[in-house]
This record gives sequence, structure tokens and C-alpha cells, in this order.
Amino acid sequence: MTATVPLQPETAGQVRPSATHRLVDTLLRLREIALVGVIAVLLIGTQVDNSRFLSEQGVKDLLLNAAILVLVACGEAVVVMTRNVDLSVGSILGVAAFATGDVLKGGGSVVVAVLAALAVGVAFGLLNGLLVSFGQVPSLVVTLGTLYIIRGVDSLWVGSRQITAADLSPGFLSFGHGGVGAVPWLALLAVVVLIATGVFLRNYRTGRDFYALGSNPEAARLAGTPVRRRIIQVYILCGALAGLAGCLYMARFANVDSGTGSGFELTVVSAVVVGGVAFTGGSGSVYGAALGALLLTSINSMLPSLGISSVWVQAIDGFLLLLAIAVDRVVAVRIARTLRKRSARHV
Amino acid sequence: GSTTKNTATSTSSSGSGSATTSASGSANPNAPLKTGLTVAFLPKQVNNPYFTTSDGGGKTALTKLGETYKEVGTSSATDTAGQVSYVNTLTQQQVAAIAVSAQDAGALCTALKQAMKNGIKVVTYDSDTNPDCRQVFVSQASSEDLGRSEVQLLGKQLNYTGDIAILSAAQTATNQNTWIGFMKDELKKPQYKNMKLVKVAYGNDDAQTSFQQTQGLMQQYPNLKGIISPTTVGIKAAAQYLSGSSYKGKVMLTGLGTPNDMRQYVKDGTVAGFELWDPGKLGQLAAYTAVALSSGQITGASGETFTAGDLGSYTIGASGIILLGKPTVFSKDNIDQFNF
Amino acid sequence: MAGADTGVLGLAGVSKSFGSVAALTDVSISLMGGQVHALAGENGAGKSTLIKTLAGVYQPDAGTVLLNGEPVVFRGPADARDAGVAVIYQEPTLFPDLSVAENIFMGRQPRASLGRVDHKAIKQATANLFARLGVQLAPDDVARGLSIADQQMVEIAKALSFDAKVLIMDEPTAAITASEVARLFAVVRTLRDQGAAVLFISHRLEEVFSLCDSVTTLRDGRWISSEPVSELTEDGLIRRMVGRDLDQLYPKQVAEIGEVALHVERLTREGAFADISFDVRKGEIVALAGLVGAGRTEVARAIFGVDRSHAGAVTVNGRRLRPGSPSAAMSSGLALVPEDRREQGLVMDMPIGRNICLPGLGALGIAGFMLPRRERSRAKDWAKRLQVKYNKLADSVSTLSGGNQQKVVLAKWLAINPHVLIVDEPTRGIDVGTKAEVHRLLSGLAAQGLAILMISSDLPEVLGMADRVLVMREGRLVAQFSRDEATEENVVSAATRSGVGEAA
Amino acid sequence: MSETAPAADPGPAAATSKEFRERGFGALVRWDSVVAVVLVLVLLYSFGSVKNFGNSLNLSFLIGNTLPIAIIALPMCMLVASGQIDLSVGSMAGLSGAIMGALWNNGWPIQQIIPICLAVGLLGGLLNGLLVTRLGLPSLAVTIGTLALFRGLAQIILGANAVTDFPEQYLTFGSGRIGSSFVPTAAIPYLVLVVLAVVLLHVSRFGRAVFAIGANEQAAYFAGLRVRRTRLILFALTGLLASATGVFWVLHYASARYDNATGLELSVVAAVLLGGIDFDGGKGTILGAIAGVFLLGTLQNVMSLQDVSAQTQIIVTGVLLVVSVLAPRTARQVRQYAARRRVVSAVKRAASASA
Ligand SMILES: Nc1ncnc2c1ncn2[C@@H]1O[C@H](COP(=O)(O)OP(=O)(O)OP(=O)(O)O)[C@@H](O)[C@H]1O
Ligand SMILES: Nc1ncnc2c1ncn2[C@@H]1O[C@H](COP(=O)(O)OP(=O)(O)OP(=O)(O)O)[C@@H](O)[C@H]1O
Ligand SMILES: [Mg+2]
Ligand SMILES: [Mg+2]
Repeated sequence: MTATVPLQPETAGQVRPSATHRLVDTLLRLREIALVGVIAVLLIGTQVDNSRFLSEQGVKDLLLNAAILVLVACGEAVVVMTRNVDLSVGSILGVAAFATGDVLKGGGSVVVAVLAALAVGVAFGLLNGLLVSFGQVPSLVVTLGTLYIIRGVDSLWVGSRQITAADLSPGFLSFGHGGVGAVPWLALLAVVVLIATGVFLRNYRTGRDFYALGSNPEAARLAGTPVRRRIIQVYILCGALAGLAGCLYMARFANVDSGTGSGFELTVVSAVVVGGVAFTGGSGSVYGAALGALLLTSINSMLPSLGISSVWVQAIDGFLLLLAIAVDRVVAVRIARTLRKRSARHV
Repeated sequence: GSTTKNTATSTSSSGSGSATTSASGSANPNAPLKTGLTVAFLPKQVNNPYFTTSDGGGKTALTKLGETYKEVGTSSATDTAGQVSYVNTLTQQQVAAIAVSAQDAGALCTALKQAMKNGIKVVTYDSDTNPDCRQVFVSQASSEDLGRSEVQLLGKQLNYTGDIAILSAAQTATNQNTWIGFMKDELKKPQYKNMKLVKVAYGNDDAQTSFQQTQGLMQQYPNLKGIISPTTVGIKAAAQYLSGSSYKGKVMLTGLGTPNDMRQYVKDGTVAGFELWDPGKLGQLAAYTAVALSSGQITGASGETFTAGDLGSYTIGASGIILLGKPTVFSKDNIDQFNF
Repeated sequence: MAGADTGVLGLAGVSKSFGSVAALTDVSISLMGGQVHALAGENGAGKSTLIKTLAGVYQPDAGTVLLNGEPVVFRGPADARDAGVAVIYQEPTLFPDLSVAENIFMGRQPRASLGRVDHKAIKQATANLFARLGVQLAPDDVARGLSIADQQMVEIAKALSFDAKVLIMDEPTAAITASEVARLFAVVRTLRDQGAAVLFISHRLEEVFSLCDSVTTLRDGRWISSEPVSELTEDGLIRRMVGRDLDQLYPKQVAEIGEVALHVERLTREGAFADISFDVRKGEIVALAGLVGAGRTEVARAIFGVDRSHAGAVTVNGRRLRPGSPSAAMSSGLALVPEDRREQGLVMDMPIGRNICLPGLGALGIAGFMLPRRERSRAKDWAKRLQVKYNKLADSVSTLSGGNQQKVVLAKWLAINPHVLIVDEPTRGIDVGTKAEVHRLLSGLAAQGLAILMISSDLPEVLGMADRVLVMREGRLVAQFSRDEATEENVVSAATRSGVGEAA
Repeated sequence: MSETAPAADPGPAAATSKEFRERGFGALVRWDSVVAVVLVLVLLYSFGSVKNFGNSLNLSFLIGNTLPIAIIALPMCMLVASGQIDLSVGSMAGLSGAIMGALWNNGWPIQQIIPICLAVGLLGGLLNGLLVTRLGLPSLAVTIGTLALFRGLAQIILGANAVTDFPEQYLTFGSGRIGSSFVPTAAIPYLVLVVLAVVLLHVSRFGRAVFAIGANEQAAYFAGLRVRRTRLILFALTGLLASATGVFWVLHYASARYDNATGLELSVVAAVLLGGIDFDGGKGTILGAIAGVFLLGTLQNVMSLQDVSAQTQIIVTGVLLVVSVLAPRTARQVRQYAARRRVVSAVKRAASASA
């Protein structure tokens, strides 16, 4: 401290929050906690009604259902954090899935197949990234455009061909549904990718740049962030994850045609939004998005398991989605108020 | 099925387009087949392997007869508005006949009547519209045959005991609902007294949804022994789920599927047998019917007879329906003979 | 060209225009190491444009940027930064979602093993910077919701953290009070003594004279003069800027003080301020003074209803206001000129005219339909009264210079003829010439019976304009002075006196 | 906004995405007029050289089939200008159709059914609006939720039924045309709606508030505008017109099913985007939205007549969207690059002179 400066403000008198208080504050601030709560309530509620719901096979199914969505939502979340959006993920997933199948059908190895899927994803991600960053044009329009373009290219390429289980090797197929105990390989892969992305976002300059870019693009530019490069990078990441997800889709469903992944973008966007990643950019986490994905797929697994007629499923689905975001919001507001009062008392 | 109120005659616009009027024109069974006609196929969805096979059949037949084949359609199976505007476009283009698989029994009516009014012959195949909006419906198999035979197939596989469920496509799918009606009726017979239908689930012809519906069935009904899925998307999703789950081999699956889709699951024992008609033949028959209509050999009235190339001779049944024939049952023994 | 006296950073013959507006014409300047250089000029003279050209934000249309006497091309702000240039822009540009610590070190975070960002080091370094500047913010605080003054302090901390060879500051002091200014100056002097070149912009002339060694004046985008400050008087500087002599700076008119127009009683908002009671009478100008963060802006917001108060009441002309409703406040004749012009005062992408007409749309049309002619005449009239320097009324506000934007904000609210006017930092960034005009205008309106509550960090302005001065500290009203009692010492000591014997 | 953009080249700093469209072609051209001109050109070309395009039956098909998108585009344009979005419009149209079918099956008179459908639309819109404005939820999330909810309700209400037998004169209204001209009967009320929308958005006080709210919510709030109420009204209007579209859909296609108008939201969004409405809010014109809608509709019609495959049509739609944002931008970028080149070479010259 420089003693030369006059009018030293008084800091000694301030009550510092205790360690436990701070822990509670941090916990309260974690938006993800609310989501975990909502998911837990839903799962436990279903389990009470139907004891087979959380059996080994049941848990496995839950995780399998979520894995693909988690991957894509993770990539989408990063894009959304930079105040952009990628609506073309469904189309990319479709092409990548077929590319995987095409390689495998032609007798290619699994490694080549995965690389092909990633390459497809990276290529289209790069296309999106270039288009968006080239002119700093609204990503919503651009990626809605590439949604159509990539889907059209897919239909032209695939035509009426399809890849079915008979075209795939047994090893690849068992990768699609096998695993250790109740944890499928696909889910493990998704979790690894998720954590890697999370760590990258939190602990690396490039990751922090993504947040900065979404929080205030103008300020990011003034701070010397290479805006274009970062935008291209997030789109490549998102494309690559969508490509990888396409590969997993192939393994999981063992059936792709030119329509695979249509309309998937809306599910992905809902997962991201439910996961608390704001479309205004700069906030949220990939873990939230992953939880959002888990919540959505859990709802869809839960309803049939409760024996609810399919006629009702969609309405209940929508209702629960609204309920989840509303509860999340109310809880967040309450917490903010509590924290404010607490800090008011500390002054 | 559809609970459409029957005031059809009053809704038909300006009368002239309705089936009754065109059927009252005279048929000349010996009229020569015209050549150079353009017949347009309008499937529920382009790029759908099933429809590509059936329309391919149509193309073969038309080429043989010296006609022009074309296929247009939407890339989504639920884009009814898109299908309507394709009918409109074909009307504008003055094709000779349209062979259409209707996404919606009612929504195409106005447009199809417009087409008929403009002298275009309308054949529906695979999925019908209201009877007064087309001249002939080429039906893949009798709904009754399909419904009953699937139950019989599953009954044999289960030794006639155990809970069963149905995994259908959309709740609105008219043909599915008709089949399910006959399945329920078949189950009333005494030999099925130990088989209980516990649930009809809907997978919306979407792989993921069908998957989750199958999972739900398993969790909800521990004693479930068999599933009938009378839709190609549903049966392959269910098969893929079962083949990778602990229920493989313990729960029997049958229904309607294509041999190519199902080959793997028949071989690995997930599925013992399923059935389907030959979609290629369905398309051929639709094409022959369209040409016969355009050439004036038939008008669409019941009782008329015509020859459909090497498929043989067919007679139009009640309310303008032509039946393709009995479905084929596929199993380990014969599946490798088929490729579609 | 290169030589010992060329300076660290400079411009040679630079011109820059925006469409038909020439912001800079053939301007040269040179910044010397170990010197604080002032840049003076009216609003819209081209000061910010000059700075952005130095910082690589704009590329000059003609002329060159010189680094150590050599021509360089800064392709973007990153290039300038890498060359050792740190900039505080006129408008704070923070990342609202990130902590202030991250804001300061974005893009150049210290790293630990495996290239990981060292979060601890960032916090520590931020805490040190804040201590040096006397900023009472925690490194973990999120930037969203910070007052303009706090944002400005974070920007200052950011610029200082660079250890830059050149420090450029565009009106860093416009929103902060004397004590923060004193701290900032102490730090800047240290940097200067260590050999840094500093470029400083302020419309407060006394700051220019107390801090700077030399001064360059711009007028209408043209270079007028560069000279040592010691050879100049305030009047001389004003003459160079404005091109003429100026009238009295705080032209206080005598007004008849009428009945109570604004009555605030026991107003409380948890976490911001507590138990605030005061009156403002017709014809009276009441100033609310205090340090940055004392809660003045929060009080204004709560009175106007933008924030919900948790206890207490506000009465305007005898009518009690519904809490939390600006539209109700406005319909009873209350108006608030907010301090954050970019977020709250203006719709930056809308035309100037539309902005001026935004409040009180009702008076500009018939039965809900707008009458464009009425809109245009209101906008034109008020733009002229406040001497806004603009090209076309249809230009978007974002093309105006900072001070001219502030004039639009004032015009917007004065145009609706309120009964009670709350102004928060009304002359932030406004040049001396127009400032006098604004003061004359406010004083004249008060004389016609308007009640004014004025929040200002500019102490001379407070003392020159106010009939009464209320002083806030840490969310409470701690003192009240009449116009005669109010002196600089009184107000400052009331605003800063530490906790001894203070009313609870 | 209806003012012409200034002829300013603000340099890279001010080149935020919000400004790019207008700045793109300088002061000469506004994006919505570009779209309108392109539409006129496409029409002229089609009349000249596309067989069967110009006859009145085809034109009436074209207009009739585009009307559902065109109706919803009106309130959507305003909603987007206020910075919000409603993705539930297709489902709301489906729900209103389903209610129409179910009530008709139960023997209700159609004169009662239609007001009920419209009321449901209003309520649905209010639900969206209340969740967004009162709870502060993001509209994207809310309307993805109600997208599923409304469609689900439609399914519950009408189930598998398809209702087709509505009264003749209503069906004629839905699909008929005036005499043998190319104008569908329903186009007349639509024109009235267009006039109302233009007045509301571009002439009235309400419209001023909408743009201000969309461009800067906080500043609008500080100016005493009723941010939440304005948005609530827009959501309600959107719901109302979505349900009106549902009614029209049923009459036009003579079919009430729960899955009517599935996916309509994406077509509306694409058309509105093409018309130059900025999804950041604060910008857009009704003219632009309508031009966008009919440009897409016309292109699809023309391509179908020319036997262009569905896949290719999809690609063309996509390319059109991308070009719509990229073209103005590219022109700008090229200009900037040239300017920078000039400066750099000037500097080089100066450097070599001093060396
Ligand atoms: N992005 C822009 N587009 C168009 N004109 C601009 C832009 N930025 C600045 N100008 C114009 O350039 C001139 C100089 O503006 P500048 O911001 O440099 O003034 P300033 O000296 O910083 O004024 P102030 O003291 O008010 O901050 C003004 O006339 C302004 O309207
Ligand atoms: N941009 C905003 N910033 C802060 N608060 C806001 C904002 N917009 C709305 N609010 C909150 O909304 C409430 C009222 O908003 P507004 O005046 O826009 O709506 P209204 O239509 O007048 O509502 P009401 O009918 O309840 O009076 C206030 O309590 C305020 O806290
Ligand atoms: Mg400035
Ligand atoms: Mg303040």
C-alpha cells in the first residue's frame, strides 16, 4: 500500500465473511445445484413408482440416452457462451454419422471411421466459423443457412442409401451399448470430453477469451483478443463434437439415412438453455448444459417408464421443461436476494 | 381410425372432380395402352429407402411401357403443406397421372380434386386419402391380413403365453391404427387367451423416441414377452435396443420391417421372424394402374379388371381398392434371398 | 526523422474522417517519456478519435503513427498493446459477466504449470492494484452492476497493470470524485517519474493544470497549439479551445423557493442505502455529494422507481409514488437523467432525433399516432439549445462524440418539462463552454419553479450550483449544508470522515 | 427503422453486427428494399420464362400456400424488433386447428368455434408473455417449452382424428379465389392485417416503443416506456395471429389434425431473417418481412415448376440466407481492405523516404 495517498479508506472495520459462509455462498452461486436437484427429484420420484427404473439396465439406458445429446450440447454451449449459436449441429451430426457408416461399411477400421466423423465435423465447423467470423454477421442467420445447406448436401450425397446394423462390425456395435457395469462406453467418452472442455474453458487463456468474447465483443476486441480466430475455434470445436456425436449415433442406433439428426438442433438448444447458458453470452458452463441434456433425456425416459400414455408425453414434456426453467429461475432470484442481504449485513 | 364425418358429397368442390363422377365414365377394357404419358410419383418422403424401392418399381414398370417417370416430394414425412404444393405444381405441369402416398388423408383432398378436375388421374399407394379424392388406392396388403398375421407370428414365437405390447408409429397414422384394430380382434380368439396386450406405445417413427418407448415398455412391464411393431422405423429401433440390452432373446419382436434393416437382428437372434410386402411390386402395380386409368382401360369403379404387366391380372375391389397380395414372412431361412 | 526529441509515440499529419465528417485534419502530436501531456478541446473536437488512432483502433486515412520516431502500422489494438501502449477509453469497456480481476488481466493472465491460468495470482495482483488505487472492490466482484465510477476505476487499474511505456487516458476522471482523482494522480506521477509517457484528457481544467506538463489543443479536428502548461492560464486555454472568451462558469440565478416538490421519507434499499429522508422545493437546486460508492446513484434510481425500495416513501407534488414504476414516476412529473448514458440514457443505434423524443412520446402525436413534424421540431429545438454538434438528426447517436451524447441525454429529459428533475452527473464529459450553458439552463429552469436534485462528483459544480448540499457516506445521509455553509472542506470531510461517533 | 442509414464509414470499431446491413450498401440501399427488388426481379423472370408460372391458378396456389407464413411473419417481425422470439407459433397453429376439429366433431357451430380458437391463441400468447416478462425467463427457452406443450395439448385434444368436413363456404374462403383472378379470397383480410401492422409498427407510438425496447431495453425502461407490457402485448398478438393461422390452415387444406403446421416456426424465422429483421432487436420493417416471405415462397414455387429436387431447394434456401447476410458485408470488407492497402503503402513510402 502506498502511504503517500491521502484519504485512505477504512478497511479494518469490515467484517470478513467466515470460511463456512463463503463455502455456502459458493454452493449457492452454483446454478448447477438447482438442476441437479430437479433431476434428482424426477428420478427418485419415478423410481418410487417403478422400481425397475433405476436398475442396472435402467441407469445404463438413461446414460446412453444422454451421452449423444451431452456431447453436442457441450459444443453448443461453448458457441453460445461467445454470443453466437450453431443451428447446423443436427445436419452435421447426420453427415458425420453417415460418413462413419460409409467407412465401416467399406471395411475401414473404427479409428478411420472416428477420424472421418471428426473430419466432417471440423470441416463444417470451419465453414460455419469462417462464414460467421468473416463478416461478423449474425450467426443465427448463417447457421440456419448452413443447417439447410448441409442437410441438402447430405441428401444429395446419401440419397436413399442407408447404413444398417448388418453393415457394421460386432465390435463397433457392442461399443454402442457395452460398458463397465451400468456405465456405458459412450457415457464415459462424453464425460471425458465434457470435463476436458470444462477444464479448458476455466483454466486456459483461450477458454477465458471465449467468455470475454461473449460478454462484450467490443471490449474483447479492444483487449486484443483475436476475435476471428476464437470464433472459428469455437465453431470447429462445436462441429467436431457434433461429428463425434454422429459417430456415437451410428454406434448406438446402428441405422442412418439422409434424415438422421433432423430437428436435433432444437433439442440441443433447449438442453443448453435449460442448462443455464444465457443466449446473451459470457456466462454459463458446459456442466450446466450437460445437466440440461441429462434432464431432457431423463424426462423422456421417465414418462414411458411411468406408463404415461404417449398421447400425453409431449404436453408433459413441454410442461416439465417450463417448470424446470421457472424453478431454476425462481431459485436463482431467491439466492441472489439472500446473498445480497447477507452482503448488506457484512458491510 | 379417422372419424371423419360423412358429408363428403357436400364438401366435394363443384361436383365434377369426385370419384363417383369420373367412375361413371365408361371403361373400355380393351383400349390400347397409351405411351409417352408422364406419371409422377409423390411419396410421403423422398430419400426414404422404402419409398425409393417402391418408386423404383414404378419407374421400371413405366419405362417398360414407354411412359415417362418422375418423382417429386418433400424431404420430411410430416410436411403436408409441402405435399399439397407438389400436387398443385403437378397440376400446373399437366402430368397424365399422379401416384401419391398421402401424408394426410384429408389435407390433400382439395388439391387432388383440383388435379382430377384438370383431367389428371390420381392413384394412391401405400397410404390412402379419402376415397373421393382419388380414383384408385393400391393397397400393399389387406389390413386384415397384416393385422392378424402379425399376431399369429408372435403367438407362435411365444408359445401363445405372456404379455405383449405394440410399438406403433404416430398416433395419427391411419394404416397403423387399422392394423392394430385387427390385431386386437385376432387376440380375442381362444388360442390367445394366455396372451395379454398390455400397451400400445407410439414412437413417432423416430429412432430415438422408439428407443425410449421400448425402454419404457421394458421397465414398466417386467413380464413383457413380446412386441409387435408394425412400422419399419419402430421395429429396427426396438431391435437395436433389444440386441444391446439384457432383454435380448428374452423378449420376442416382430412386425413390419425390411430385410436389409433387419438382417443383422435376425442373424443374431434378436428377432425370429417379421413380415412385409415387396415395396418394389407395390410401386409397379401403382404405375400399371395409373397407366391403365390414363388409357381408359379402367375408371376406378369396383369390379373392373386389368392386366398389370407380369404381375398378372388385378380386379378393383370395393371403394376403389386394389390389393397387392399377401405379405412375405422373413426369417433366418429366407432372409438372404431378399435385398430391399 | 528519428532523434532524441521525437518522443515515444506520436502522430504525423494524421487525418481521419467518418463519411462526410472530418474528425481529424492533418494533426501531429508527440508524447515524451517522463511527461504528462494534456489534450484539450471542445466536445467533438476529435480527442477520442486521436486516441483511438494512437491505440490502433482506427487506421488513419492519411498521415502516420510514429513509434519512437519510426512510422508504424497498428493493425488493431493488440498491436498497440504489444508496443507498450495502455489505453483507458472514454467509455468503460468491461466484460459484465466476468470478475473485475479477470477483466483486468484478460488475454494476459499469468500462467501456472501446463499453461493453466493462475487464478490465484490474478486475484492477488488485482488486490494489490486496488489497494494502490484505494478501490474498495473485491477481485471476485462481478463487473455487471458496477457504477460508472467503479467501472472507471477498474479501467484505470487495468491500464496501470500493464507497466506500459505509454499511458493514454480519455477522461478517466469524468465520473469520479476528488479523493479518487487524487489517488489516480499520485499513481500517474509515479509512473511519469519512472519514465512513462502519459496522455491525459479532461474537461476539468484545474486537473489539467495540476497534473500536466504540456498541452495540445484541438478545435474542429485541427491542431491549434502545443505548449508547456506553465506558459498558459486557464483563460488562455479556454480561448484556444473555444476560440473566444467564456462567460461566468456557474451562473446561479436567484430563484424563489416554493413549496415542497419532492419529498423522500425513510427510503431504504437493502445493500445500497438506508433511511434517507429529505425534501426538494420548487425552484431549489439540491446537490447530493459523496464519494464514489456512497449510494447517491442508488438513491436516485430508487426515487425514480427503476429499483424497488424496501421501505420508505417518495412523494412528488403531494402524490405518493407507486414504488418500482418509472412510468408512474414520469406521469407525476419526475424525470431522471441517468449517469450511464450508453446503457441507460441512450439507444445508441437509434437516430439522434428519435432519442431526444423517446420520453413523453404521448405529446408528439395524436391518439397514439406519431406526428413526424412535431418530433422533428422538438428534436431540432433541443439539440440546438444544448449545442449538440451533429451532422444529421437521422444519424445514430453512436456517431456522436462522448460529450455530445451527454447533451442528447440532457435534451431528452429537459424536453418533457418535468416538475422535478433528478440529474446524475449531468455534465459528465461536457466541455467547459457547454457546461456553462447547461448550468445556465438548469438555473433558469429552477428559477421558473423546477425542483432539481443534482448528483455530481464535480465539487466546484456542486458548490457553484446548489442551494443546499446533502452529503452521503456509506449509504446514509450524514450532513447537510446550506449554500453559505457549504465549502470544499466541509463537504469533503463529511463525505470521508471515518466512523467516529457517526449516527447509526 | 424507417430512416435511411447515414453515409458513414465508421471504421472497424463501430462495425458491430447491428450496423452492418445498412452500412453494407452505404446510404444508397436499405436491406428490405433490396429484398423487395430481388422479389420483383424473380417475379419478372418467372413470368417471362417459367412455364405455367404466370397463370392465375398457379399464382393463387403460390399466394395461398405462402399465406400461413406471411400471417405469422407480421407479429413475429414486431416481436423480433422488440428483442424477443416466439418459436411456439407452429404448435399454436396446430393447437387451434385441433380445437377447431374437436369442437366441430362435437357438433359446435363454426361461428362459435373460431372465436374460441382465437381466444386460445390469445391465452397461449399471454402465457408465453407472462413467463417471459414476469418471471424474466429467456423467450427462446420459454417458447421451446410451449412449442412442445401446445403440440402436446393438440394431440390430447384431437388425438388421431383428422376432421375434414367443415362447411362449404368456409372451405371456399380458405382455398378459393376471387372469381378466376389470381387473388385468393383470404388475401383480402390479409391485406387489411398488413396495413394494420404497418401502422402499428411504423406510425404509432407503440411502434416507437417497440424499436426502442428492442435496441436497448434498459434505456427504454429509463425513458418510462412500459417494457414488460409492450412485450406482453406483442406475445399476445403473436399467439392470436398464430391461432388465426391455424384456423386458416384448417380451412385452406380442409384438414384439422394435431400435427398441422409442424415446423412452421423455422420457415417463419428463415423468411423474417431474409427480410432483414435483426434478431438482436431494434431493427426491421414489415415490408422487409413480407418481401422475405414471398421471395422464399416464389422461389420454391418456381423451382418446383422447374422440377428442381427437394434437396436442391433446401440448399438454395440455405445459400440465400447466407448470401443475405454476407453480400452486404463482403462489399464493405473489400472496400475496407482497399483502404487499408492504401494506408500501408503510404506508410511504406514514408518509411523508405526516411531511410
Ligand atoms: N463512429 C463514428 N461515426 C461517425 N462520426 C463519428 C464517429 N466517431 C466520432 N465521430 C465524429 O467525429 C468527431 C470527433 O469525435 P470525438 O469523439 O473524437 O470527439 P471528442 O473530442 O472526443 O469529444 P468529447 O469531448 O465529447 O468526447 C465528432 O464530430 C463525432 O461526431
Ligand atoms: N429493464 C429493466 N430494468 C430493471 N427493471 C425492470 C426492467 N424492466 C422491467 N423491470 C421491472 O419491471 C417492473 C415494471 O416494469 P414496467 O413498468 O416496464 O412494466 P409495466 O407494464 O408498467 O408493469 P405493471 O403493469 O406491473 O406496472 C418494475 O418493477 C421493474 O423492476
Ligand atoms: Mg471523447
Ligand atoms: Mg453515481
